[in-house]
Amino acid sequence: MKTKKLINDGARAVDEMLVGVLAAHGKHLYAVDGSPRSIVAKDGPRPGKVGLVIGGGSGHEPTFLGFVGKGLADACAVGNVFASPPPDPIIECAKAASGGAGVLFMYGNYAGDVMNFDMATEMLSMDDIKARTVLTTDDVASATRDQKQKRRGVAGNFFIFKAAGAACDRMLSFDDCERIARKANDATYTMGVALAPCSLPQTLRPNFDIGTDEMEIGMGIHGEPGVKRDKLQSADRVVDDMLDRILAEMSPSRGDKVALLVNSLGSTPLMELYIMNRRIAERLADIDVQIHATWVGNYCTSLEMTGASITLHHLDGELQAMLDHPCDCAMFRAG
Amino acid sequence: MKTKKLINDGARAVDEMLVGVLAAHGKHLYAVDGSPRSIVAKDGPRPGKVGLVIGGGSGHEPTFLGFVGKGLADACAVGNVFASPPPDPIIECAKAASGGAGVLFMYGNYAGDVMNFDMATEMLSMDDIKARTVLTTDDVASATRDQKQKRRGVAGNFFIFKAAGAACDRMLSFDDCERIARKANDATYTMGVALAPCSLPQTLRPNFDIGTDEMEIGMGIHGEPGVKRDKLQSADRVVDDMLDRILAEMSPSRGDKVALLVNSLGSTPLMELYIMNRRIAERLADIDVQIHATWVGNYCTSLEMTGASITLHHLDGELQAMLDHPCDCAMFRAG
Amino acid sequence: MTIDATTLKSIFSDIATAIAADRDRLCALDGVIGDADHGIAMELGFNAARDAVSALGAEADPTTIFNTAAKAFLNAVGASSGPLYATAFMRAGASAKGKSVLSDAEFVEAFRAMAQGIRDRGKAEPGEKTMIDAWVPAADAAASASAQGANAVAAVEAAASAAAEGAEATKAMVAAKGRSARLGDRSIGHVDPGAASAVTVITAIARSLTAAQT
Amino acid sequence: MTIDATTLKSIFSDIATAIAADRDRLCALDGVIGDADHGIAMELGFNAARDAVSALGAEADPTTIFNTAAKAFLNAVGASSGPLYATAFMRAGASAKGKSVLSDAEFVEAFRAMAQGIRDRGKAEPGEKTMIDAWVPAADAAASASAQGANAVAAVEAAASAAAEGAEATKAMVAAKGRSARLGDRSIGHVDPGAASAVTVITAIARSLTAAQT
Ligand SMILES: Nc1ncnc2c1ncn2[C@@H]1O[C@H](COP(=O)(O)OP(=O)(O)O)[C@@H](O)[C@H]1O
Ligand SMILES: Nc1ncnc2c1ncn2[C@@H]1O[C@H](COP(=O)(O)OP(=O)(O)O)[C@@H](O)[C@H]1O
Ligand SMILES: [Mg+2]
Ligand SMILES: [Mg+2]
Ligand SMILES: [Mg+2]
Ligand SMILES: [Mg+2]
Repeated sequence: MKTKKLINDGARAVDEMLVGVLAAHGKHLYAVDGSPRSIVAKDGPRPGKVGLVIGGGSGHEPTFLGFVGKGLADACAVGNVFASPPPDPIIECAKAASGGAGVLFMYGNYAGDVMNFDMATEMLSMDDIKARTVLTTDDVASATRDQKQKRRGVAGNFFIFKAAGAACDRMLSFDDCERIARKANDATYTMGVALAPCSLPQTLRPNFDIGTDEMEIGMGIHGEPGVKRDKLQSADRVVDDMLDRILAEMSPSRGDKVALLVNSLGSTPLMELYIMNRRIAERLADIDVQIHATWVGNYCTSLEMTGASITLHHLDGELQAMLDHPCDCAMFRAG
Repeated sequence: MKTKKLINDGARAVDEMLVGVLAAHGKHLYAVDGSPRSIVAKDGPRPGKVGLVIGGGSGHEPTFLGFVGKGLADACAVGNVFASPPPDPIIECAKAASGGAGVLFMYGNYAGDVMNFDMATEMLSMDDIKARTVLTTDDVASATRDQKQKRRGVAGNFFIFKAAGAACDRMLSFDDCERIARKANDATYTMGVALAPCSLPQTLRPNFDIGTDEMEIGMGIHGEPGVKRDKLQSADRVVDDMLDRILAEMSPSRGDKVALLVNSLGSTPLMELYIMNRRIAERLADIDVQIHATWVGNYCTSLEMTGASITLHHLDGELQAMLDHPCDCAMFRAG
Repeated sequence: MTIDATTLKSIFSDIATAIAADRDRLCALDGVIGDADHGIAMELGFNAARDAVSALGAEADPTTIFNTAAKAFLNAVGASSGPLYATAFMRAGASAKGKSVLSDAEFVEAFRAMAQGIRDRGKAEPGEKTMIDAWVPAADAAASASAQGANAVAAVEAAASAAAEGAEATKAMVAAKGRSARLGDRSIGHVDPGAASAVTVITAIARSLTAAQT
Repeated sequence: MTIDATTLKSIFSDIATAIAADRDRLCALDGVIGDADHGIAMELGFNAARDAVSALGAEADPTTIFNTAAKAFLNAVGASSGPLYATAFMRAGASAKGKSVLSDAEFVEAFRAMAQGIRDRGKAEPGEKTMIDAWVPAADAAASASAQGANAVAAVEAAASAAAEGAEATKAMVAAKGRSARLGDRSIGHVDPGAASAVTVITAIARSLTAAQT
């Protein structure tokens, strides 16, 4: 049995999507001439500013390309569904984003992305564009604490890119932008849970099997298996399990501030996210952790996967300033 | 087989959602004391301003409560899932929204909502609050053209509320606010298509049956049957069918302007919406209709229903000014 | 028989029990031509009505009981059924005004008032495929049985059969009011959920009266 | 035998055909421990490589063919397989530098360079449950067969069997590189999709060479 999608041809889905994105968001975005997979902010790159280039596979919309705009990323290299972009569009993005002060590459820590961005970095050095890389590794479920550098980047990208984008927009030095990006990554913790799979447009088949009463705690945003398979629990219990894992790592002190993202993986509606948020707010109030700002909705999806993730972004004064810095993107505005 | 949801108890889902909404959006929203189903904009109602009260069943989030805020609705009465709110919370909303210049009730044209809001109107007249009603009837599929007053209100609410909210925010007279609201409704046309059902939190059962290769054109946002059941077609064909019906009614002239909403009913991801948007933009360019602004995403959902809707909002100078008027809501910002 | 507070309260309690047992069938019927929530709305409404009237003292008069039920039902439900049943109970309350208990004929009069309330609130005509198509024949049957000297039990039993026939007849109708009115001919062949639940409600009243009598 | 442009092009074409036929199995394998797209990536990549090299003239030298394939594969795919196979082809191109056709030994040398390219790019060690676990034993088997005087066909056939054994052995391994590295012990019992596709690729090369020889 095939899944149902409103598409024309699975193989053309990403390119057709991009045409639709540009048609909708021509005020914010354009594609590099001759490189339709390189999407650039109209009001982003400028001389002297560190350029921020993000990228990754498609299917996570509004991640990544929705976060391109003034105050956030300057450009986004777009891959096939759940596949890193190749070096060419990355290189074009870097050229478009470069203001002479260096280019920061930020993306989730996946083998494919690392290899492709690294190839692009090598090639760019021939063009005298200095690119540095900060990998996002916010997925608490994907490796033990002592192996944080092995973790995947997931919905926490949102806060990490936001911090780096603000640093770049404030014309901070290349070193400072990189430092803030790393700090934001270190301060960001995500846990996800999946209830039902998505399917790739090219195959129209569920990309994993799961029982009708099961959930997968720690599922990756491409359907990679997580830390455990369990019977589906109540929202409060699921939230507690996820938060316990996050808080054990973050170990906040009383009075600490966080920003919070309650994210749908695709099909889980706002009603359920807000029910989860109720419990999260209760739990954080119990330990006297202050929620500086909350976002709830579809921020980092896996096509139509059912499930949700919780991200805490542990703020200090500097990260809070970056978070509060305004941004204006095609699919996201803040400040 | 029951559907899977991240909830605690179906019967408490709406109330728990509202707690979560207020926890997330305390800067924008509060609930009337003693009336938790009456959600009010912190920065909305003020003396001399016509109050805009919207409302309807839950399960369509961000419609309705996401559109409460400065420049849009002053308050929202929240019903059970897919059920009109009773008169009491409507009355409390009207009192909170009232600035002495009249209160406009706006909601989708459903028998239940009409009866409950009408009862509230009767009761409010005893409190010397004048309430007038503008029903939204944008669903082209739900009655023939000569019976527009019988049509349902669906995703086009977004534009209609936006226009009315701007008129109220600009301190226009009660008559003008009502006139603009009616004009916006008359200028708004929506067609939806559903591929798979949602399920109510209280029953956890699919709320309609549909074949694995079928789609329902004109499906209502509560799963009410539409105008026809068909084999699923390509995105372009589906868009063409929907647009043909809309354009036949709107009959735009060359050079006319529209605003466009490509809306997910819940589970249909952005990738598919943008693929649809590509075709819509192509079609409108062909007939020389200019797209003044486009919104793409989850604006009026039916829990986790799979499907999408297209709304065209036919602009004249006045409606364009209303659309461009800034608003700042918990779940939506523009201008 | 005289119908007192205790009997009225047990009627609400028995309706709630019957509707709860019928919930999933009513949702399924509503799923076909509506939004699949009718059983939920009715269950919520009658549970709230039962709870509210059972909290009243034994000295509560019929009007207070009906009005209390109306308010509770309305605020628990909203939807279409909320105003329709709330108005039904308010009208029953008005018809019972000033009485401390109801005679058989007065109860049948209150029952008729309920049907009239639903009709006034919803402005539906018979034949438009709504609960009116069960309630109106039911009220007529009860009234004519009562006019012919039947007691309340017999009158409401006659009402229940008439409601059942009326509900069955909605299958052939094209919906013209309510959510399914947009279906046109596609609504033919399916029982209206509100008419179906009316049968459950009226049958429960008849049973409850029978039990109270013995 | 001498391996010329026509043979090299037909090799790419035969790999593309074999991979396309194997697509769904590879996606399914990737679904178990990865993101279910490996078949798609390989199909896209080899289709692009085939199309690009087939557009080259008959006078194209092996280096040009390999480099063209590398670029086409890379830009069509991205993902993990893109840089890995692109680097493989670039290394094969470098090993063939200056030659207008390849001898049996030179072809085997290019084949070894491919494995080395994958290894250098991915920095995976044997035993980490990646395509390396098919490619490294395959390259070793080809090299030793060639050293013992085998022709290209026999060498690549030996490579194909070694790859198949290597892929089968990945079942018992815990993934330490790539997307499935986060699974820990849960990756045990499943064949690595990249190793599985390597078998398909190498077997297709052997078949293609056999066909070219006759
Ligand atoms: N105007 C009306 N008059 C009488 N009954 C109505 C009217 N509109 C709807 N109904 C009844 O209400 C029923 C649906 O009730 P319910 O499902 O609880 O509300 P909703 O349609 O708001 O979801 C219909 O089956 C019909 O019998
Ligand atoms: N560092 C690496 N070295 C060698 N092979 C690798 C490495 N990382 C991943 N692979 C191979 O890539 C395969 C997955 O490829 P593919 O599914 O196309 O890419 P992605 O994981 O980006 O979706 C794995 O099965 C594995 O064999
Ligand atoms: Mg992939
Ligand atoms: Mg309803
Ligand atoms: Mg209903
Ligand atoms: Mg993969």
